[in-house]
Amino acid sequence: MPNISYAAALNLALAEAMREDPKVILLGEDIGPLGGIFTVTEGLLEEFGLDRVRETPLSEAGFMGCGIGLALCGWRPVVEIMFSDFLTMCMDQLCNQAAKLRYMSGGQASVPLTVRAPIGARNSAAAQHSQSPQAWFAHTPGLRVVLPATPANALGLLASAIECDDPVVVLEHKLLYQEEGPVPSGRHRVPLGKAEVKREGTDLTLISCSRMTQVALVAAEELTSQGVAAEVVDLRSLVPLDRETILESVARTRRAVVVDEGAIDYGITAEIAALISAELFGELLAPVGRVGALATPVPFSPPLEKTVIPQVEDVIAAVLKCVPDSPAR
Amino acid sequence: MPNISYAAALNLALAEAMREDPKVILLGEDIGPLGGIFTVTEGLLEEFGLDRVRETPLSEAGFMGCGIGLALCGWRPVVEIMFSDFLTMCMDQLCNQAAKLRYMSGGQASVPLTVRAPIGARNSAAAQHSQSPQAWFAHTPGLRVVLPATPANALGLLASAIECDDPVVVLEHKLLYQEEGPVPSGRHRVPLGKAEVKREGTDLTLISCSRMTQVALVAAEELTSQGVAAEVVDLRSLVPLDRETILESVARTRRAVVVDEGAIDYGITAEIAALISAELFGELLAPVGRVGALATPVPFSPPLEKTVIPQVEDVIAAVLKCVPDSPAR
Amino acid sequence: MQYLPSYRKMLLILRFEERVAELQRTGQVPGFAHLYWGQEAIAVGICHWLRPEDYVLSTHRGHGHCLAKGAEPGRVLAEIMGRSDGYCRGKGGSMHVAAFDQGILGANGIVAASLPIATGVALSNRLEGNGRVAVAFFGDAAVEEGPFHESLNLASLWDLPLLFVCEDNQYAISVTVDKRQGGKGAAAIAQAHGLESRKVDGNDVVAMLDASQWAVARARECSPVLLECATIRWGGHHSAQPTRRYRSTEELEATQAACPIARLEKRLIAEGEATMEELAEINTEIVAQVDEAERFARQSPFPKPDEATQDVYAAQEGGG
Amino acid sequence: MQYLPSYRKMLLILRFEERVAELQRTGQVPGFAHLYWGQEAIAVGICHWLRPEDYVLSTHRGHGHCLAKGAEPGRVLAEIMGRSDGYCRGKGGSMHVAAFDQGILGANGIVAASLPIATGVALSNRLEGNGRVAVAFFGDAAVEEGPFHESLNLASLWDLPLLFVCEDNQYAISVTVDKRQGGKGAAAIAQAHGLESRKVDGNDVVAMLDASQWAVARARECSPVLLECATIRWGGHHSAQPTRRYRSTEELEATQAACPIARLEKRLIAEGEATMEELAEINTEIVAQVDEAERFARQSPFPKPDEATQDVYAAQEGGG
Ligand SMILES: Cc1ncc(C[n+]2csc(CCOP(=O)(O)OP(=O)(O)O)c2C)c(N)n1
Ligand SMILES: Cc1ncc(C[n+]2csc(CCOP(=O)(O)OP(=O)(O)O)c2C)c(N)n1
Ligand SMILES: [Mg+2]
Ligand SMILES: [Mg+2]
Repeated sequence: MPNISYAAALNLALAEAMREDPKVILLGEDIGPLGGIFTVTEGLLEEFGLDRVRETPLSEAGFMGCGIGLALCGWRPVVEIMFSDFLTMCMDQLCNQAAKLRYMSGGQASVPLTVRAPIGARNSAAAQHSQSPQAWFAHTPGLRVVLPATPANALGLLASAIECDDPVVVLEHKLLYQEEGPVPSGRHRVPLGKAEVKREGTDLTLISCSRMTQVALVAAEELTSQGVAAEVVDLRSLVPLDRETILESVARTRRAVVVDEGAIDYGITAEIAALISAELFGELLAPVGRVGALATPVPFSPPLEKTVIPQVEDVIAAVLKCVPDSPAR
Repeated sequence: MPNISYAAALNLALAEAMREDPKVILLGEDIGPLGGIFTVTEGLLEEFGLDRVRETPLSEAGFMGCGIGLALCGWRPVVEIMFSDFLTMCMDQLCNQAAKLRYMSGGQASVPLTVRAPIGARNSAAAQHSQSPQAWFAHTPGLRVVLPATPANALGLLASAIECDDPVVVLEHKLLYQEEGPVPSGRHRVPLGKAEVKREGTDLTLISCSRMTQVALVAAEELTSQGVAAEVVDLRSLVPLDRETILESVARTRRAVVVDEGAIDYGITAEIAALISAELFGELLAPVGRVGALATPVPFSPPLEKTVIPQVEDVIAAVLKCVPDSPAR
Repeated sequence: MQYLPSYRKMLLILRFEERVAELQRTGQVPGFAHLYWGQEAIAVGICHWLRPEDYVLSTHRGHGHCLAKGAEPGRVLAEIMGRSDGYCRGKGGSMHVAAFDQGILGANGIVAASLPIATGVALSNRLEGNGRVAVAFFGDAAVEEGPFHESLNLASLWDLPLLFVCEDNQYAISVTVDKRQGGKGAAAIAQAHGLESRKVDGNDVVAMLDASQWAVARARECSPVLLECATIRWGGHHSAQPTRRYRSTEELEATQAACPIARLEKRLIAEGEATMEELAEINTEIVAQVDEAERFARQSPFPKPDEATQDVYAAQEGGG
Repeated sequence: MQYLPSYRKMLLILRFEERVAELQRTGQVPGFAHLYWGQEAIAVGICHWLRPEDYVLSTHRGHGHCLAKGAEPGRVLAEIMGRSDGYCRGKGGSMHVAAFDQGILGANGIVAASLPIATGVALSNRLEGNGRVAVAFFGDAAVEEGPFHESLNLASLWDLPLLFVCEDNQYAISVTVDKRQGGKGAAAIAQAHGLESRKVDGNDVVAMLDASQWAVARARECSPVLLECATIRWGGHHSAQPTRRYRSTEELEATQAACPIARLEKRLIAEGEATMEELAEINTEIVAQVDEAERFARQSPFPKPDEATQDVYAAQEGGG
């Protein structure tokens, strides 16, 4: 398995999809000669030409709608929104149109649209370039939502998203783009709606997505020295949600902490915590822990950004609250 | 206490605020001679004139931004968005600008903006005129979110929202506008962030907001015949959330069902259920129940709409699941 | 040119909308229906030049576009009545009628929202070189929304086979256009974006047919065009809305006087294309067609409750 | 007219931006800074005619607007460096600098987002009859966004004391304007919306001062105006962005040749308004001013972690 970066894996998914299916077409800002501001579309213009690697004006509502129209006509557009924060500029197209057209038309419409957008805080990009708005889209029926945490999942989830006949929001993390990892050679698909157990453990399950899965893995590693064996479940998809894998794991460990980079209140962690608490009622050894960003806009200055965004220490602290009697303490 | 309709109560709150404070100004579509499509601004143009009851073009992003600019200059704008579904047209202004300006400016900016918008399914308005998107805004740090369920709370919450120095999203329910109820005469304020116990009970707490509080009250009444004494807590505010009142009630009843009209997945009920499950861990007699709209766009045809939107029977069923051993069964 | 075919279509729309209004009054139509009556000449003029494989994107006031483009009245009415034989199996209703088999990609409940979608449909046509055009109908108020502007630019930039049709009936619900727009109108804005545009009397089907022929042809040559069609909204914003707060009786009376159908009738008779008797006969036929549509819709069952969770996602299990 | 004051301000902006670039290279500036160098004549030309109580709304490329409007270089730099003596106490950074006491209502990280806000500020001025104007600066790419269009219409409809300043530097990150716009540009679109507009050489501060005098005066009379200012972006989109993928060396060299400051220098000497020595002296003063700003910013502490939860809501307890 070759080691490649998350950005390269996304690039590979796009290139392979475009080679296999002439109906795959890209729309977005700066995706041409520049190759996208996070390098994900590098080289694609050269291989596939201006028609299929289509740079757009600064008109998020306009070109999101354009992608929907293409999708209605049988294309498989992949729309890049440069930062997920700018999805606010096209919420109607995404949430009132793409998400609902199949339903409102009684099944006549199919919207095989993939929307890619980076989430997350990185390098003091401040409040309008650092959000993790996954909860908004997970709460929008008709959208599927996936968040890869590794290069292999980036490749496999994006490939599956493009093949999916529904609109799929693929939220990528800015701090992961340059991270490298092994990627299966040959055809690789990750099914939408399947979580992945990234690490096995017996004392507690850490449930997370996107970069927080990497944070959870580091925390789990450090926790071994405190005598805690944490399992790590990477959700990968928020919609559909893999309830089985989550519940199977927590049924074994009987303790869970959910970690997400979105603002904590009314965020992703609430749904997962509520699910576990209800389904495993009476079987848990501790309340489900929740770790998320503080409920503030994301601040600019580095010490403030660090305070707001969940860190490894925050995850460890939440775990230790659930496992107060861990042998090493 | 005179009996007036919810719409009339909102109208009264606006009129009183405008009389008291010349900086209160209204912006929105059809709020002038027509009086708003739900009659909330009736008579205000006549009393306050064109400058302060300002009909706008169909430009939700434009006039939401206009409201923000006015707010920055010391006005107290109340922006009406005709249906909450259309907030998608101005998500950037609301969630990236209004919500963040105080923070990003380090406290220099103050955005005393009130946004009014109707939620909820009513009379087969279909997928783009029936949403209950409160979870999106509750998940946006910097916004306050309130949902009145009665005329008195409509009056008191809107009055408080207008006086608040932060952006407040007031979500009104279309099916409540014509509902009548008692309203205190004289000055009336409902503090933002305080829930209300609408009905006392000992067996279980129903927690809800907006029209679902009325549904919960009907369910609670019907449940008496099944021997279940349900308490009903009307949240009124989602942000700030009155954790104390919720937890105090459920600590007594030891059972809870949360009811909301938003799509169930990743919705409001998740946050409340997660909160209760964690804070009252080990003290609950049953898992926290959740009742919400099915995770679909809202369909047009009446039997489908009824299936998707929570009904009294759904609440009763969820309660009985929590109280399987109620005496009368 | 023969105008009788257009007359038939216009009359079908009018009689259809009258029936919808009546069915709503008697509780057979859930929700509100925004009626197209009075504006028939626009849809009919444009669609006259469209091929079956061309695309139409519509608005909340979309029944007329659907019928003019070729949708079956019975299935449109069944949809408006929330029945399972409706084009959208009752899930869409009046504001979301779509008939994909007729190239009708959907009415839309969000003002201006179909315009960006239309750019994608037109781009598809262009990339496939299939010679089809896309037509986006919209009201005068859509001109105030950002997506209108973004769509004009995309069409202009990419030379899309796209025809923008602005139906200027002066109103957005209760507010007249002079209270909403400070500029020179849709046609002028389109020109600033590099599109060709024309203004046309949208209540004169002869003028509409003429302008539309040009416009559809230009669009088909991948030169995007905007037509600004002056028309009049009869009555309220939707079938159940009273207008007394914002429209005088005189104004309302004048609207009916501008009826494009009555106008065409005079011309047909004057030019000898038809006699009064022939027109009466056509009317009888059309009423029978609408009767049949109503019969079809009424006998269609309401969808079953469990259909509510179908069609959210492509494969049922995908819903999560 | 005397041009030395404008020269000083332009030079301050240039030296300031050079310092920011240097501080970023050496790791003192978190994140990215979009530099205003090369575009100085626009902000300086406009702000020359503004009163302290007038308002400015800015963009991601906003340092120049702030300095031209009167913000303190030290507090701007402290903000850019994330320090607690920054105007926004380190919460905003380069893309969100605001100085409310100077009428600077904020840079903005969302392209075109400040335009609707500017309409509200201008409406406030109009309603209060306070004689103030609001100026919204924005780049050529903002012209493609819906809110631009909506804001033009609002300004036109309500006769707002609002000046739109389009800084057309031809680029949005890597994409030139001809690949993004099909129309006739911001000035033409503004006219279609009923605004007056002019195109001006934004690299010539003499032309900018002239056009701005007219524009600010018209705006003050509640006749909204748009100026389309042609300029050039030096280097990359932000201080750390390489341009080799999309900009040739020749093109980059030409940008510096168009430097508005060098151009004004020639004129000052030619017209005898200043000698080389005087200009050198001014330069020394300005460098000292920037040194002082850096000193101020460097000595300012980073905010304390617990400040992260302050200023989300008006009253701390309101946060829920
Ligand atoms: C974005 C948005 N804003 C507001 C509305 C509410 N609304 C529905 S139709 C309408 C008036 C539209 O006027 P126009 O576009 O001229 O079409 P007409 O009704 O006159 O045919 C309004 C305000 C909406 N559906 N979508
Ligand atoms: C709505 C939105 N879309 C995209 C971006 C990303 N972005 C930031 S600046 C920029 C280019 C803007 O170009 P222009 O408006 O011409 O200003 P310039 O950078 O040339 O000064 C882009 C695409 C953004 N910030 N906001
Ligand atoms: Mg109209
Ligand atoms: Mg530019």
